[in-house]
Order: sequence, then C-alpha cells, then structure tokens
Amino acid sequence: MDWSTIMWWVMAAVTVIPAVMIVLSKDIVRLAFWLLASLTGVAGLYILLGADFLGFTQVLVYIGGIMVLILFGIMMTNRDAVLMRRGETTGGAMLTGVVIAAATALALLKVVKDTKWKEAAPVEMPATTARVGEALLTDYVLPFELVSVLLLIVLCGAAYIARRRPEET
Amino acid sequence: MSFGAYLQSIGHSAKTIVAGMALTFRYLVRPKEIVTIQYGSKTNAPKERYIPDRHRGIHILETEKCIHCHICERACPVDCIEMDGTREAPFDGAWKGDGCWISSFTLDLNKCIFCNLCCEPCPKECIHMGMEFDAAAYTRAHGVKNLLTDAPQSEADRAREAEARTLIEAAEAESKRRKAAAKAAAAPAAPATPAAPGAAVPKPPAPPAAPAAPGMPKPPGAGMPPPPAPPKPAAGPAMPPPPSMPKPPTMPKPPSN
Amino acid sequence: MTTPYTLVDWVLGDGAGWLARFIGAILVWAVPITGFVSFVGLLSIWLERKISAHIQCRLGPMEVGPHGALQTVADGVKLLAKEDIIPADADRILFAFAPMLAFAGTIVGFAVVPFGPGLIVADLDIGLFYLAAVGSLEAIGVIAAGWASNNKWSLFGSVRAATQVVSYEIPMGLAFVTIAALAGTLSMVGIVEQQQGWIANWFLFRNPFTWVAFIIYYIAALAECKRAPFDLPEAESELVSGFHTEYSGMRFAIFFLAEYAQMYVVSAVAAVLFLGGWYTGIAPLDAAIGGGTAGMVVGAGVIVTKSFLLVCVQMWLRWTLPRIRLDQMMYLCLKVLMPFGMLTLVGSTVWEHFLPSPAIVKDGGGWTGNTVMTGVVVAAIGTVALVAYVRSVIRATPSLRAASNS
Amino acid sequence: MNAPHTNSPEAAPTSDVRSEEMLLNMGPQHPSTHGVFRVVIRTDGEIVLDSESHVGYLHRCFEKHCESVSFLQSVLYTDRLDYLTSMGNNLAFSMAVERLYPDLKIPERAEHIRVICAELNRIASHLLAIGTYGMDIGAITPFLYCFRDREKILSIFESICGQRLNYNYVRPGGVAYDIDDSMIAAIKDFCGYFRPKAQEYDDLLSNNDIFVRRTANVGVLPKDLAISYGVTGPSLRGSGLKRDLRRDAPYSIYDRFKFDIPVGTGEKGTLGDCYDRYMVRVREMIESLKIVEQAVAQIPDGPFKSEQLKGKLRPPKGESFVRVENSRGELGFYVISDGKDVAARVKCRAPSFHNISLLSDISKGCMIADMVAIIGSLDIVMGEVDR
Repeated sequence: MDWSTIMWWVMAAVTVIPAVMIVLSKDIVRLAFWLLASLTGVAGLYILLGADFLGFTQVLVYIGGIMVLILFGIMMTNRDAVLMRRGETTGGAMLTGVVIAAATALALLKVVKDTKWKEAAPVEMPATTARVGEALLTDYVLPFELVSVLLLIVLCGAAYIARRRPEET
Repeated sequence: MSFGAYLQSIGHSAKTIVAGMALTFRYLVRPKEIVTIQYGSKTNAPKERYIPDRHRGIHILETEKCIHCHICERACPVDCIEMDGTREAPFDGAWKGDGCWISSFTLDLNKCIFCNLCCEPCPKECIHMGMEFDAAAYTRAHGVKNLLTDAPQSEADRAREAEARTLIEAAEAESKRRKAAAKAAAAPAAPATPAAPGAAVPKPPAPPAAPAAPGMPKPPGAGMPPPPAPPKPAAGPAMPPPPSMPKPPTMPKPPSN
Repeated sequence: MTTPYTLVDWVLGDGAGWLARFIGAILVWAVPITGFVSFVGLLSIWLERKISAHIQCRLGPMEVGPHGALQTVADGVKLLAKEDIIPADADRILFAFAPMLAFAGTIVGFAVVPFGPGLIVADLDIGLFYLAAVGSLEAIGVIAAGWASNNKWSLFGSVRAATQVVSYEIPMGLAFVTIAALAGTLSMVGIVEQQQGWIANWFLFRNPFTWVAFIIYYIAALAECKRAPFDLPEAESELVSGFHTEYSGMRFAIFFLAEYAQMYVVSAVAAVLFLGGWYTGIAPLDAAIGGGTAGMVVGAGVIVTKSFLLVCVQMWLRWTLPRIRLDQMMYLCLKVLMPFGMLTLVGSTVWEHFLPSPAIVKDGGGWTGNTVMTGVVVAAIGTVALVAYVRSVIRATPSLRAASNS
Repeated sequence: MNAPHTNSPEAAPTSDVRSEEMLLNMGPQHPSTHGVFRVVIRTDGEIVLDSESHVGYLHRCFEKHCESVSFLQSVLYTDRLDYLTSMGNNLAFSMAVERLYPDLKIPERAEHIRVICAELNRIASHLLAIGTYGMDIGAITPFLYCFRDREKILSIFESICGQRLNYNYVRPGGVAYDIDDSMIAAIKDFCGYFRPKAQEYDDLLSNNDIFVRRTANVGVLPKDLAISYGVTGPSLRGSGLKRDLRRDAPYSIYDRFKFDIPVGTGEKGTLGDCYDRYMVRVREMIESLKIVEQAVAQIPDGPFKSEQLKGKLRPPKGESFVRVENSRGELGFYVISDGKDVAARVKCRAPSFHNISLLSDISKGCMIADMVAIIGSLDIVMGEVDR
C-alpha cells in the first residue's frame, strides 16, 4: 500500500465519518462543524486526485464562505428554538426514511458496479490552475458567464426578499 | 452621495488618519516625553520630592504631645480612631502623653477616608497625616494601625528606627548592667528577667537620660522583630521627621517611666 | 527543478514523490514553524507593549528581563498555571476545540510563507490562492469560540467575525489578483523571483495602481487579523472581550498567539507580494550575497525584518485610531475597497499592457531580471508624492505644526 | 425586562433584514457603562430596539448620612458624589450651608481659590470624560494623553489640599488651607502647558474621521427633549441651548470673569449628537482655562476662611437651596437646618441622574457600538446617579 492509498483512506474517513455524524448529531452547531470536517475531507480528495485548484476552491468557497454564512445564520436565529428541539421521530417517518435510504443506496451501488473504473490517477500531476483558467475563459466562457449572471440574479433576489417592506411595519 | 463627495470623504479620512499617525509617531520616537515613573524596586523617579507636604497619607502621632482629649476620635466621620488611656496614673504598658498615659491609639485604615478632619481640631497638633500612601495589607487585621507602636514603612523612617534601636540597645545594656549590680548587692531581689515579647514586666523607671529612647526591653535574640507587614520597597521620598520618639515595630509595650 | 527551492526538496532530493515530500514537509517543518510562531508571538507582544507604551508616554514593562523583554514569558507561565475554566453552560467540546481551530487556521498559512530563498514549507503552484483559502479558517475558530461560550457578548463577537470575514475577503482577493495578474503566477516563490534586482522592480513600484493595491491589501489584512480599527470581534469597550470573553488561561493564550502569528503571516505576505520578498532591493548587493547558505540567511533576515516592520505599522495604527463600527466596516470593505480594488485590477493590467514594467521575463528555466528601470520613475514620483502629502498633512495639523516649529 | 414585542415598529429604522431579537444585559459589570450601571437592551442583531436603565448599584444613602453627621463632616461625603468634580460638589454644599447664615461674608481670597479649584477640576473632569470617551470609541492613546494632563491638575490639587481625588477642600466659610506662591506658579505653568496639549486631542480625536463618523448623527438629543428631561450641563449645551449657571445665575465671583459658553452647532452632523456633546466639553476646557488664568492673575491677599464661622457649625434655623454649574450639569443642594449641628434634611439634585434618564429615548434604533458612544457622551458618574 503506497502513500497515495493511505492518504486516500485517511481522506475518505475524514469525509465519511463526519458525514455520518451530521446525520446523527442533534445539535445544529455541532452539525455545522461536522459539515466543516466533511468538506475538508472532500477538499483533500480533490487534492489527491491532482485537482489542487479545485481542492482549495472547495476550502475557499465552502469553508471560508458558505460555512461562515451557515454559522452566521444559525447564530442570528434563536438559540433555544433551533438548538434545544431534539428530534422525535415517529415510526412512519422512520420507515419512510429507511425505504428512501435503501433505494438510494441500491441505486448508488448499481452505479458503482456498472462504472468502468479507470486506473488510479498518476501521482505527479501537472499544475491545474492555468488549465482551469484557460478553459474557463475560452471553451466554457459562455456557461461561466451565464452562471455568474445567474448568481448575481440570485443575490439580488435574496436581498429583495429579505428586505423588510415599508407597509409591513 | 455624489461621486465627488465620495472621493472627498475618502481623502478626508486618509488625511485625518495620517495626521493622527504623525502625532503618535512623534511620541513614539521621543523617549524624553515619557511621564510615568517606575514603581517598585527599580526607580527612575526624579530626585526631587514628588509628594507634597500636605499629602494626606497614613497618620502619625506625636505621643508625647497627646493629651488624650478624644477630639480626633469624635471628629472622625467614619469612627476609625479608637484611643484609650488615663490621666490618673501611669500603668503597665502605657505610653506617656502630655499629662496622660495612653494605652492604645489605633486607626482602622480599612475605614479611614483620609479626610484630615481628625488633624484639624487637635488642640495640641499631635496627630498628622503622614507621607505614606502604601496601605496595602494581606488581611484586614493588618489594616488596623497602632499609632503608638507600628512603624512607618518608608526607608528614611526605618533608618531612623535603626538609629533609635542602637540607642535602645545601649540603654538596655546599661540597665542590665545596673540590674546585675543591684542583684549582686541584694541577692533576694525581684525576679528581673528581661521582658519577653507579649509580656510587659514591671520594671523600675528608666533613667530619664535618653529622651529619644525611653528604656525599652530587648526581646530575646539579637535585634528587633521585623515589622508586622513585609517590608515594602520605598517608593516614596524621604518621610518627614517622624514624631520625636521613634517607635519600634510591634514591640511589647514597656513601662515608659 | 534546477535549484532546490524548499528545504524538503533539499533534504529528500529531487527524486521523492510529492506525497513523500508532503509527509517530509510536515516532519521537517512542524517543529521549526511552531517554534517560530512562538518566537513571533513573544517578540510581537513585547513590541506591542513597548510601542504602545512609548506612544502613550509610558515606559511599558520594565521589570522582567532587560526592558521587560521576558515579561511575555512570565505572562505565558502565568497563563499556563491558571485554572482552566469552562463555563457551566458552554458547549464543552467546541469550547475546547475552538482555540485549536483558530491556531491551526493561522499556522497553516505559514505553509506557503517563505522565510527566505529556499526556506519555504511548500512552494505551491497556487500559493496565493491557498492563502486566500485558509485565511478564513481562523475566523471559523473565532466563530466557534464565540458560540461555544454561551455568552451573548461572545456571540456578538462571533457574528461580527463572520461579517468581517465575508467583507474583507473580497478586497483582499482583488489585491491578490492584481499582483497575480502582474506576476503571471500564484506561486509565492515565483512572485518574489520577479522582484529581484533594483528596488523599482518591487511590485509596489510597478505602477501607480499597485500602491493602491498595497493599501487595500493592508487594510484588509488589518481586518483579517482583527486589529484596530477593525477589532470588532473583540471590541473591548463594546463587547467586553468579544469572542474570548469566557476564555482564560492557556486557551486564551492560544487565541492570543494565533492573533500575533496571523499578524506576522499577513505582513510576510505583504512583503512577498509588494516589497520584494527576500531581496534587499539593491541589485549589486543581492548579486554579491549570491545564493546558497549565505543567501538563505541574509534573505531570511531581510524578509523577517520587512515583515516585522509591517507588524509594527499595524501596532502603530492600533494605538492611534478609534474603532470603526460594524456597518462602517462593511461600507469600507464593500463600497470603498472593493470598487477601488476592481479599479486597481483593471488599471494595473491596462498599464502593464501599454507601459510594461522592466523586463523581468521567464527565460528558459529561471527568471532573469532587467535592472534598467522604467519603473524607477514611478517609484520616485510615488515616494516624493507620499512625502509631500505627509508634510502637507503635518502642516495642516495644529499640534504637529506647533511641535515642528518649536 | 421581558417586554412583549409590541413597541418595536419604529424602533429599527436602519434594519432591512429581520432576525431574532435578543435581550442583553449591558452592565452592571461592563467596561463602557462607566461604573455599576446596567442597561437592559433588546436587540435585533446589532440594532438596539429598546433599552431600559437600571441604577442604584452604588447607592450609599448620602442624603440620609448628612442627617447624622455634622455639616463639616457632610462636606467630605459630597466628595464621593461626583468623584471627578469633588471641588464643585464641595463648593455647592458649602454654599448651601453658608446661605443658611444671614449675613456671612466669604473672604475674597477664598472666593478666588474656590473658582480656581472648581475650574481646574472642571478641566480635569472633562479630560477624563474626553479620554474615556475616546476609549469607548476604541482609541486608547488619547485616554492616556488626557490622563497625563489630568495628573498635572491632580498634582496641583495634592499640593494644595493633600489629596488627588477626594479633596474635602472647600468648606463652609472658605477653604481648608491657603495656597502659596509655589502653587500659584504651578497653576500658571499648567495654563501654559495645557493650551498646546488641548490641540492634540483635536488632532487625535475631534478631527479624526473615524471618530467623527462614530459620533456624528449618533444619539441625537433634540433641544426640547433635553429640556423636558431636565438635562443640564454640556449635554444640554450640546443640543444648542446656551445655558450655564455661571453666566445665567452667577454664584461665587463668576460674574467677574470673561468667558464664552460653547454650545453645540451640529458642525459634523445633526445638532445635539454625540459629537456636539463631546465638542462642548473640549471647548469648555479652554474656557475654564481662561477663567483660571483671570482668577490667578487677580487673586488678592487676605484670609482664606471666614472668621465668622469659628468652631462647630450650627447654622440658624432655615432652609437653603444652592445650585452650581458643575462639570456634568447643575448640581443643587437643598439643606434644611433646625439649628442643630446636623442637618435636618439634605437633598441633592444630581445632574448625572437627570442626564442618564433619557438614555432609552435617544438610543432607540442605534447599534450596540452607538449605545456605548451615547452613554459615554452623556458622561455619567454613577457615584452621583446613585448617591
């Protein structure tokens, strides 16, 4: 077993175990921090695949941006209402959950089984940043810009919806 | 906000920030502007005294002048002075005042507000506010100061005390020698052991030879017991001359005459 | 790779795989980096105390060691010996975890900060991007601390920290991009290499816009370090102590250390991006020192000195300025720094297109610098303008005018 | 204060986004409440919706105390009211006692000394107010500069009366001790020293744009609101009303001096905002300095306390009310004597108490940081509020 495999297992554990903990955790802030760990593991997997730029984008966007915003949102809401309500699951809900989970797991297993897996990525990967940049500004410039505009619209919409209307108060 | 006003406000902010930074930089690079002095073992204090004469510090009492009139006690708004004594006759452990014998004169520094009202009405001007400001103590009990015995803690006073101590020791030696002579003369005399701390033993009146230091018993062992509070570094300047009689720290009180 | 640019490469040789280098880097660098962080912490705290004291006409600590130099050590010992208090209703795990997260978030930044030629943990291709990514990790620790304390003031500190992160990261990123566009690389070593030669080759003097980029970066860096005037998360007079109100003892010390280490990181990055990294700015001097061990030592001295000078400026600012309000911080970051950052990015690239700076070109394997400067004009004009500006401000300020007249 | 969420409507004009409301206890142990003062704030994020002040943590029964200790002993309790302006407190109480005597003449020299001390103390008090205000806003260095200069005044006071804070110096009938030439020289020195230093505060705080933006348009106190709450002193003058007892109802010998009364002009923002209140204090220091300079120049020789008040103070039956312009506003003492050596009743009209009472009115809709700025600009001393 070489280093690459060891690191893969480590990163996989860092991704999956916190993901399980997210499901099990009942404290929403703990949950957010488990999510943080899980996202870190995903970033590590990206880097292992040689996509260092993507890996650190994961860190920058998800951990630096989205996680901070999630925490910000949690903190601005009432602690008692969110934190202290322990989940009380009824039997029916439990059954539904199990069924859906089983179906998803089966589908995933089938996909895993049917995929023609390639050889592991070469250990030494060339730098990806330049290629990503070039690809974004040449081949994929239209989708890239469209997504940017979409995000801008989403931003404006969110600001508009959150705004307190004058007649409301 | 117009664009010009926006730029102007940024420029104005930058200007005022630079002005403030220039001001602080001027102080940063000029060590002679430093105004604080060090407190404690090291000192960069100016040579001249920086505690004025009227400073209201911990009290000092000129015991010999005191006539035991209780005026200071009554003047005190917080009742921190307690004194006791008699004008009748000398008794064991009493300090001699002016026509009176004082057994205790304590000042509770925990209560005292240093208002000077005790010193102002004193008919004999025998109680003063001293120069000492460091009233820190480990327990509240230490905050109660016996004006008859507790020593001032500043360095000049300790030097004065040491000087008095040699005088006392000399007088003590003299008295011992005389006692020994008396013993030799009359064998079944009173048991004249030197006083131990805590037990005031009657003693023949000391000769009035040493006005600065009335006969005081020397405790067993050489030297004086240390002051009650741990010696503090002399932060203040020289103390003014203490009352005419130097007071050894926490001594068993001897009969004064 | 012709020259071993990292100590790890030097130890392991070129043949090692990148994972071996990765593990090696951790082993080789963990101890010296931790030691350096502690040293930075001790020195910075002492500097802070002395600078604040002298600005405020005080002496500062004088008792422990010469001029109080060991005061911080004494404080550290005291903090170690203090009782470890966790408030009763706190989230115990997060409370204990938060300082570690903050410290780790700071210390990972050291991975791409060069300490000199060849003295870098990992010369990543995406060094600058990495820095931008991990820069906010410390804030996560701060947010966790404020939440876990179960104290409303701490919570406000957390919320402010979160607000601050999303505000300053954008102008800081724009300043990064400005330099990256000039340098054509994100690698820290690559960026430094392009500033060799005379002082006019420093990115600060490349064109007028990089001055602006430097100022934007520095202001954003102040916000990243939670230094005044952006010390909103701990705002002593408003939020008691903000996020670390409930912390004491060693956990508090770790926050403290993280803050000062962060100050060093951002200053070192400023030195790398704008101030020529480990180059002295005097071409013959650099040439005389050459590479090898001597170059390593001198270069380390140069970059650490530059960084500490910038740290001192941070302190100087802190002890001069009042704290700005949360909405003003957002206004500053998003409505002043961000437009100016975009302007800087565009302006700088346009300038480079029409008035290219001295030919520092990638020639074959390495960077070769042309020391004949066109940028010297920019540098000279900029410096003269700055001095004139400061002088005019001083003349317009009554107390300073009075002092300079007397 | 478990207030139902009823009166929030107009409370959050600056907030566009809704979030959860939170009750926050600011104080009694908080760095910026200037003593043991507690404000319960209802916040929406950082926006203050509502606030309620709680005072009384420092209540010491001053007024009741005065009924059990002699008049002379009461003077030193007034030291502890507004412990930053003890001279003014002493002066007010002494004047109240003096007014009980029908034809009491205070020596000229004593009057001059009183004015000098009161004005120097006003400078010292304003220095502390400005310094701590800077620290509330987050600038620590101006605080140290202010303290550096305040120390000089306190040293002068120490040489005059032996104490740096609780002077017990101005007494009924005069002052406790005379001042000598060296003290007058020290005061003159200080006057020369202080003028250029006062510019430093301007350059570091008053003109600093961050400071201006933190204080201008914050905590606006309209003139009529100030009057209706009985606000006095710099806080009132900051709202633009030129009212100063030293000029409007001169006591002691204030009618002999030339000085201006600075009022707020709304120069950086709205009239009556925190910046105006702050600037009034900055400018008043210079005006006080003018008074000190004039008083020192014309101080006559003579006795420093009245010969008529010898021995124990036993004012004749009657009552008196005296108000003086203290550094925080109008300090009034109402004293009833029934001919004994202790007062039958003493009532103190403390300016800080009235000034703090409007806090919740002017702090609606501000941010938490502004709350600190507003409390600081009102410049309260809890020793006086709680008495």
